[in-house]
Amino acid sequence: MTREPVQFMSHHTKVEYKLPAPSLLSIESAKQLAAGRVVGHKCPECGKVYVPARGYCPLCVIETTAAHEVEVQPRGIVTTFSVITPLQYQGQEEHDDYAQATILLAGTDSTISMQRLDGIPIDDVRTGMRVEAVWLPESERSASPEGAARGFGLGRAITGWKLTGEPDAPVEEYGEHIL
Amino acid sequence: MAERCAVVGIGQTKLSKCRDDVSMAGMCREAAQRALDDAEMTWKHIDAVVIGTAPDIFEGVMMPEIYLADALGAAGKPIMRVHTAGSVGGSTAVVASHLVQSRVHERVLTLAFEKQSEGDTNFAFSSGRSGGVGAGGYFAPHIRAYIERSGAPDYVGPMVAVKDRLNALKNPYAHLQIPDISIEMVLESPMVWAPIHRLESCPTSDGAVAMVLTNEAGGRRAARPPAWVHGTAVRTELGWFPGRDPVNPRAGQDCSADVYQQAGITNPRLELDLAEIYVPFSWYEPMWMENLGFASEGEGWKLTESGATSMEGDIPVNCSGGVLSSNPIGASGMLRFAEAALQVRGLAGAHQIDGARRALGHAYGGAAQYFAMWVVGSQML
Amino acid sequence: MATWTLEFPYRRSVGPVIGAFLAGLRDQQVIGAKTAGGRVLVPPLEYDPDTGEDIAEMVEVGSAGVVERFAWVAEPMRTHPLDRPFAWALVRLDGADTALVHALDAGSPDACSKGMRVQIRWADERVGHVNDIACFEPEPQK
Amino acid sequence: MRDVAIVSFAQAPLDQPPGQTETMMLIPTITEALGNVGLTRKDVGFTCSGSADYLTGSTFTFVSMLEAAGAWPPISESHVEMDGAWALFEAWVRCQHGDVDVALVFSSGRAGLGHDLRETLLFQFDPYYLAPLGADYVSLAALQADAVLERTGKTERDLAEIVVERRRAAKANPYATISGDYTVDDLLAKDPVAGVLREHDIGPPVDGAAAIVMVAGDRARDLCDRPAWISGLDHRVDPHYPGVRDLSVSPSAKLAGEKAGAAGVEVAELAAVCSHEELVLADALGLGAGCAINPSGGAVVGNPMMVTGLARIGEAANQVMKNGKSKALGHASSGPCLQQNLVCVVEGRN
Repeated sequence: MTREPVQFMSHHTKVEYKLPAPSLLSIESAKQLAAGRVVGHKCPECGKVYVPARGYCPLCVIETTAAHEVEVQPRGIVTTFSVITPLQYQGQEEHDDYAQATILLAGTDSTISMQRLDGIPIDDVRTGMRVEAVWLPESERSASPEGAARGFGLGRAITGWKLTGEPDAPVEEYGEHIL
Repeated sequence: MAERCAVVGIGQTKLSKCRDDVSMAGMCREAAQRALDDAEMTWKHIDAVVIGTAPDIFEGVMMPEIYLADALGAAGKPIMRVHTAGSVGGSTAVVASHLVQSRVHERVLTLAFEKQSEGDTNFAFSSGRSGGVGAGGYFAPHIRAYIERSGAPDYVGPMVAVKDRLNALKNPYAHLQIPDISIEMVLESPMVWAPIHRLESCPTSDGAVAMVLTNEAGGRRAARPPAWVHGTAVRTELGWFPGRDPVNPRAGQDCSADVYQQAGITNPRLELDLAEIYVPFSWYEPMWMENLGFASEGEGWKLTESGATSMEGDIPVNCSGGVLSSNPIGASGMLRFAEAALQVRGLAGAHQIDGARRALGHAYGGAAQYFAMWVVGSQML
Repeated sequence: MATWTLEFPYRRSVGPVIGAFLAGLRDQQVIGAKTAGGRVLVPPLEYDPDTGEDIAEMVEVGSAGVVERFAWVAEPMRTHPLDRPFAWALVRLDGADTALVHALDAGSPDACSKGMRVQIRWADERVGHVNDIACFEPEPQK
Repeated sequence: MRDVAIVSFAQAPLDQPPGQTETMMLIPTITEALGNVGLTRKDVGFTCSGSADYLTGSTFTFVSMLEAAGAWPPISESHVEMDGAWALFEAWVRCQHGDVDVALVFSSGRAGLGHDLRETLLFQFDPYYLAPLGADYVSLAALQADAVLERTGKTERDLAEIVVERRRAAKANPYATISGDYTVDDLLAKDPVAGVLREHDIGPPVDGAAAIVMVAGDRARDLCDRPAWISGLDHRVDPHYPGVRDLSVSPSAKLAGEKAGAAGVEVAELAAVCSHEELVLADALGLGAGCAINPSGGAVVGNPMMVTGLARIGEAANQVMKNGKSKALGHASSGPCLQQNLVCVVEGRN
């Protein structure tokens, strides 16, 4: 017999995950950020400074602890960037074009990626720009690590980065830290 | 001394936006059956199966070898699944070749697939969390850094986009078929992730590719000319660390040096007849030409600009149309490996490079941190 | 504890074999697959699980059959087909050589037994999905 | 074949600080496995790992685990989205080439993260019939348990006895999730979860990480007093859909056992996540009365999915390396109702 064929079927999937408890490190980092301080860890072996701290140096593969904490200034250089037209998918909350920058923080060896720029028109964004953090008003900052971007940034106390007004950095100053 | 390995069967599906006529197993089966037919073998001849595919969330099937065992005739046999991000198709072929070279198995079916139309690639990349920028958003800054560093003219990327789409017109399996493609059309397409235009980026595709690999004796009595594996290599580096150079990653340099050394190649541009390289965004052609030693640092774009990488050039790259024309992610790496093998077998059809004797297949993945490569030749090394 | 939900509606192309089965369910018929060796697989698998060969033809089988095994579930999970106590069952439909996994709504474990006759209880709304079979239920005594 | 031996095995402790990531679990575990035999990450010629994205619901989770492997300068490395036992298989194959002497194998998983593994593992099943139906692995295991009890004539009491024994043995294993003295009657007093299976019959899903160091040839003898030589390693799969199989037996485990040379092992560490699976496997692998099964407690006292199989192989190797046994077996499994099975036989040589 002939019947109307079935070509597609819907398979609705849903799993609820419990998020792991925040690590002591992320709690500490969030607390410091809420207080307006940017801290990281300095590897005791190679001396590289990681912000945010990961609790280990991925190059030396040794653990780092509060004993290795250092504070850095909330300013840095845009090492590279992209202008994003957000892809639309289920769960996406971004709709308008925006620039995302990778920033080398002063006094660190680590860049932070996927950072938002504040008050800089998209067409004016360039590499080498010197920027500083734009903070949420202190009263609105949360000392909870929840909602911190996954590994890329510095949580929500810093909403973006604005121009310091200083001349751009020469490429020699950041060329080794594109990523 | 390791056993030799020969590619004696290759099959792929039509690559397209949505293979709405088959199930996931049906799609894989189509490629696998074609590879068996090419090798003049049946399911009974196969000793083991190695599959590769990118993140399980793409299709919503965890560890798909479990469900695909039946379709790949694996009952009573070993089956395993490799996953090394975007390089997975290449890594999977490498693992399969090792099963032969180690003499653990004689005849191995290897297959890679992605059926992206089942789900949503960008949902999967971000695990459904907001703020996902897709692979293009991730790689755009690297591309910008390359352009700034090399001083490459801005038309080089669009040139690659045009060349690979023109090549795709000669490949009946290729997904994108854009006969009127031009630099103007590329430049007029939307700027999705500056500096990447829509037409400088790969599509999302459904598709599968399979190969039958066997040992020296099997290669000698193959039904059709075999491709002999002259070298395989994988390298991985951290995706992020202070001072990392993602534009010209050392893992890629080390991987190519290793595979060339195995194949006895000292000058890849002279000694290889063509390369199938993983280029999901146009600018990765000049970037990888440098990384793979075809050009010195900062000079890769001149190969594209001079036409050296076109089908008429001295080192044709991606005669199949490449990832820019078809991108079933998990399969894309193995497609590069298989297309390289098709060329040295003389079976590439309209996109065949006459007399191709040695070819490179290349795949990369993650944050440009996973690399897999092989060199194949028409003659036993 | 904070949670997050991974939810996605996959849209699966099913191909001719699974498609025939699902189309049959929508029309309250059960279609199986016959292998070259003559084994009738229900639900129809696309390939002979023993040999890896293509299946030979599609055949219609009965919508009632025999319980080969069952496992009583006193507290169903959110993802289970029934929200009251039921049994998972392996049901060999009349004319089939293999068993279908589905839910058996029999009220209590004592009402389930190996070899008992059961029939499909069809879903009210059928769309071409494995859940067009709402569950199995004991076949009325003839 | 080239002689390759397991020379070291390490596991992450059960008790981990809050918010511990898989990477952080792996760093000390890998350091310990290598350090036990005086090696560092720089000595490793090939690295292979196993993990699964769906256990955390994120994409590319294995990429961050590279930071524990030490992937700078670049390393020769691969990953399987399978239990670490298959990573061990891939590494063993790689060691056969002759150019790699030291291989590092590790795996990790967050099965204990709090999601219901029964829901998560629905993704493993065929996406047309079993997964949309919600036929979870415990329910399917209960159907298999019924088949096993029917064939063997054993009862729920026999299953509970297995669990009592394993939990007692696990008292000596600090990595076991559940251990202690229980009575069969206590266990049977609880209501079943599905069919004959009660909570005690099902290995509790937990987080875990483990690492194994594998060394070829004479180098193994230099590094370890009594290496666990891999004398056989094989894996096989059965058809997927449970309704087409005789669930009371495991042809794939039987075949893998034969190919790997399981006959005559003194100890077997089986990845039997449910108690009845031990019966199926012991039968398939021909384990006689003289064979000690799961002296570590096995998977029924804790199931760190993705690590469960690798840890069984590690425990088997420890029986040779540290306990003087001459032939031991480690087993891994994947898929519903023991669909896929891997057998690794290790031997001590004097």
